[in-house]
Amino acid sequence: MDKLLRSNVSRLLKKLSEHAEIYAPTMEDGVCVLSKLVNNYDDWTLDYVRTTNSVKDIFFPQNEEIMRYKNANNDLNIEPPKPFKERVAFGVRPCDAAAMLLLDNVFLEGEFYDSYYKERREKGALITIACEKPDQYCFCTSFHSSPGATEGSDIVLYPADDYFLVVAVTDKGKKLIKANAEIFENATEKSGIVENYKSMKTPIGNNCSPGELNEKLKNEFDNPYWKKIARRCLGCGNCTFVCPTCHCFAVCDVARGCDGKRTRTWDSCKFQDFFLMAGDHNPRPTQVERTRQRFMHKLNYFKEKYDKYQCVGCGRCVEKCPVGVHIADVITHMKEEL
Amino acid sequence: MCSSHNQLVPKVATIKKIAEETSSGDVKTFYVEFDCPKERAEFNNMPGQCAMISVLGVGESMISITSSPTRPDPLEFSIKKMGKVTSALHDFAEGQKIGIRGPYGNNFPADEWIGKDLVFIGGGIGLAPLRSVINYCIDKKESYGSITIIYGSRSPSDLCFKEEIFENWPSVEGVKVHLAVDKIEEGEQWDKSIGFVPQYLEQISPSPDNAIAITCGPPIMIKYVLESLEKLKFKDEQIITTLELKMQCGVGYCGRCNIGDKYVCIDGPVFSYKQIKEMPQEF
Amino acid sequence: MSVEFKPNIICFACNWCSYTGADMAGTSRMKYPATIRIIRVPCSGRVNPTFVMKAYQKGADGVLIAGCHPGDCHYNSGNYFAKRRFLLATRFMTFLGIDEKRLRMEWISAAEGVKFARVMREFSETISKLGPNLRAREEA
Amino acid sequence: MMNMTEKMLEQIRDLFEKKNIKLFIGFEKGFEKFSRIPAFAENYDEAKSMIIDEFETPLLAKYLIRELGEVGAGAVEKSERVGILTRGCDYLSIRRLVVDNIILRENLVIIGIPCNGLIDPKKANKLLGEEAQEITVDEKIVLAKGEIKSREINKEEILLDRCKKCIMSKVEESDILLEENMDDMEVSKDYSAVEEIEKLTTEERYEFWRRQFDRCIRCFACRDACTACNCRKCIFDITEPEMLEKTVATSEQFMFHFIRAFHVAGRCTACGECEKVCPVDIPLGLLNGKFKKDIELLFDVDEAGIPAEIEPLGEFKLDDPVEW
Repeated sequence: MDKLLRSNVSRLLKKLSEHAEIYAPTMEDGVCVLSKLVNNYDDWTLDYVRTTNSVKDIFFPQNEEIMRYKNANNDLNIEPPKPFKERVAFGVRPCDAAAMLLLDNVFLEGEFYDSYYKERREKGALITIACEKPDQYCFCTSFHSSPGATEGSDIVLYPADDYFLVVAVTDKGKKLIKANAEIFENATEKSGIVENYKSMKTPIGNNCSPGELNEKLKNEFDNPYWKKIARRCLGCGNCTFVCPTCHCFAVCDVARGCDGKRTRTWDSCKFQDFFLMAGDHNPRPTQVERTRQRFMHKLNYFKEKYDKYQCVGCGRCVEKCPVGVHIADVITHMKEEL
Repeated sequence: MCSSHNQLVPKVATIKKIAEETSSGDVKTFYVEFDCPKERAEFNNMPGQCAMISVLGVGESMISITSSPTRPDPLEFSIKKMGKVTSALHDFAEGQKIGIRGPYGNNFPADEWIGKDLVFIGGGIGLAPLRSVINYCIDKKESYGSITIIYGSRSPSDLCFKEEIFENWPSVEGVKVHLAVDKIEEGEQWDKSIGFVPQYLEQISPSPDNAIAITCGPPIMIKYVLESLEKLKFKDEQIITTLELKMQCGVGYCGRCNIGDKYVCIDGPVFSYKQIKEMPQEF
Repeated sequence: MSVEFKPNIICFACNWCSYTGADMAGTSRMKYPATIRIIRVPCSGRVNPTFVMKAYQKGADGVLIAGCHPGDCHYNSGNYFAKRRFLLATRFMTFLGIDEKRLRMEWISAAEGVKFARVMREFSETISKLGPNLRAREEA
Repeated sequence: MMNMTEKMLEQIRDLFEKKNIKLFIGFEKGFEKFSRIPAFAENYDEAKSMIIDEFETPLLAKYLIRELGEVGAGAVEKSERVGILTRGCDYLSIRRLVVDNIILRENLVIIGIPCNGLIDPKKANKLLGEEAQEITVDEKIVLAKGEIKSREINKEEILLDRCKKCIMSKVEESDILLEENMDDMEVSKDYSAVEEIEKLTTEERYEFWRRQFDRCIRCFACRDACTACNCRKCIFDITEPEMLEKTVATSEQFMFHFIRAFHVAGRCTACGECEKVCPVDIPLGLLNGKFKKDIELLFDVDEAGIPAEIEPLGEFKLDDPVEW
């Protein structure tokens, strides 16, 4: 087992930046965001429970160019984007790393894969830091994860006194450590640190573990509860945009004379116009249908399709929701009622 | 330029011909050819499948392929002027370039219908997706029993594919075409039926024995056609229809066409009535 | 190699006074810089501050709003409303970090061809000195 | 405060029994210990879970648009009434909707409650250093108990940000007043934060806002929570003409925040809800505050946050200043 001194992290990031873009949690106007470091490798922070934006940003950015085109004199030329750079995300939380596996299901499985996402994933590494202090919004343990879980990460760092215990999870992680061996040190202590993190409980705990809820929800399409929570919902896209597992997007064309580009941008099932079709037919016209769609997709449809719930318990949506629409509340309510 | 296996990047194609289908001009058929023959070869469409058509700078739209794979070139798309993309497309002239990607979605399971009688029920522009499978079945007529086509529209001028419904199809042995319009204007020439498609269907009353009914049209028409078919004792498995939702990626991850655990763009658009009954009812 | 900077200036001119003032300047063969593109609007009150932001976004280096003199508005009071609106808008844009000199409002009547040409010259000069506006402008 | 909850429930029962109202909007406990969320009751039984206390709550006025809007379209009967629990900030928002003709005053039954500022449990947690299990409020002193520690905190310290900028602590037009105001909260006009930004150079200001706006995820929570944003069809939802593209580039972010702030200029009631709901903590209050400050300064308005029949940008004076 290796260890990494906290004082060596900046050195590691700087070294990695020779080949890759580095993303790490930084404080920006009092908000902790996962942002790209350029020459400021000391700016990373440990003072956060969860970053405002999830690691989804790095592999499936809010805004990305799908292609450019030139259409002068009716000679249409379409250019796909240039290859992406290698990237390393440092300081990801275990829940976010687990969320990447859910996005993998969506974008890499099935008949079609998403080449943008695939390329980024292949060129990306996740260095996770286990959570020392989950807060009242955390419920990863309800989704078979824990503050010390390794799923989805390449390397997991477990904070100890003035260093991190380093666990390489994947081959990619092992190679990364090997290539930067001089920065890591041998850890001789054989302590229960890792186990402690893995068995740590979050405040909400696993009371809201959905279990077989998906089976029950199949018949709950017309449950009045949806109407109840939808009445409260303001219809902003907050919850879906901060969610590390939500993957809906819109495709937009931007034309400038004969040239232009096509981009894709996150979109939210909470928005009025999300399902609106040409001819003004809207299959989900009110907030009731759209709220139901969000929860049903996470707790039923996704499970049917990929055999996993589309939630990792990171707590972002519940922390950010202005009117207290709480997925754990939905789960516990539905479990009790059914 | 033949390149890119990227699913979201369209291939360049040229509009070879544009034909007006209706006298009001809101439906046009576009005859389209890929610029690169290799891309055409890779485009293995089956009847009922769709393609994403791009008007660069405006957007993309999922459009059903109207031509049958038994008559491969050129590809045909019959498009009604509805939203942003289709309106832009209607302004296009012959020779202009568009982007195409696909084919997407499932197809009409025509090979499972071998030996059966087929009843096609279409309304308005809903005949467009049916046309591919009708031509497919007509071209392989020896494999199928009788073919009944029931087609209606608002007025005689709104009928699409006039050459086929009046001449080509009725002239094939074993194919019957029944036409109806909702109403006619004074002075208009019309010697076929007047009335709505569902009632007309009940009037014709095709037998459900060893038959398959395939329907496509405006949602409200589909709803009543399904009721009529049930009255005629068609079983749920015998009824095939299509669903339509807003789509942006066509490959199953933009999340718009999600109904239950299905995505219309990859699991649809063709569903049996049995499948539809099992889905959450929001479309 | 330094290329001389030629600014893009958008002028929203009111149909009744300032646009006619521009005509006047034209028919009197007065010269003013070709860097200015005039957009005719029914009244200076028609100009939504969003138009100004949009202009900046699409590549304008300066925006000029020209309307009738106070009291002369064809619709009685459109220019008074415009004045209030742009008092706030200018201060607000400055607050966001866009140089206040890039937005200007002028009263030019139909007879003031000379003034029109002069204002255009002055404004074009100011903007030329300020250089291109890269703030709130969209990337290529 | 328990007392107040009981008083409220009594009033609600009264309102339902006299069949005056079809709906009552108040607050109930949320999933987390100290979260207070909007609650909707269509009869007295449903209202029993409602409470009044001093923890942070969202504004309720916005829901009136959904429940009572479309008056003009005839969707709501004139006799239909909705009861709503109202603090000063909510009252201004309600007045905003009434002045804008979105709802009619006669459709409302306002239960007014006095307010001395709400407390933000997150701040209490931070000061305590752990998650508080119990928070008791006694006038100006708050006692927060965690599992390990407990601490007395001055209420001022953990006051909700928006309450510090409160411009209206009373409910002037209430139908039922649960309690006379204890003591009037000091209403101070504090534009120091706005002035801080004004002092910067243009360059610095642009950098500041670019950094803030680039964080924006365009969730539209600021619009959706705002009562001044009450257009039937929001310009951001209109695709033709598309004033705002979906693309999230810096220039689009400037467009978005410019349009949002300008559309509420002179109509903003300074409730601070937009800032509070922002998931990425963009100081939207500064933008609204700048307009408020300028309006008061330039157009000689006493308090721009209080909705007037004619709003500052809907009128003019012949002697408005000239700055060009």
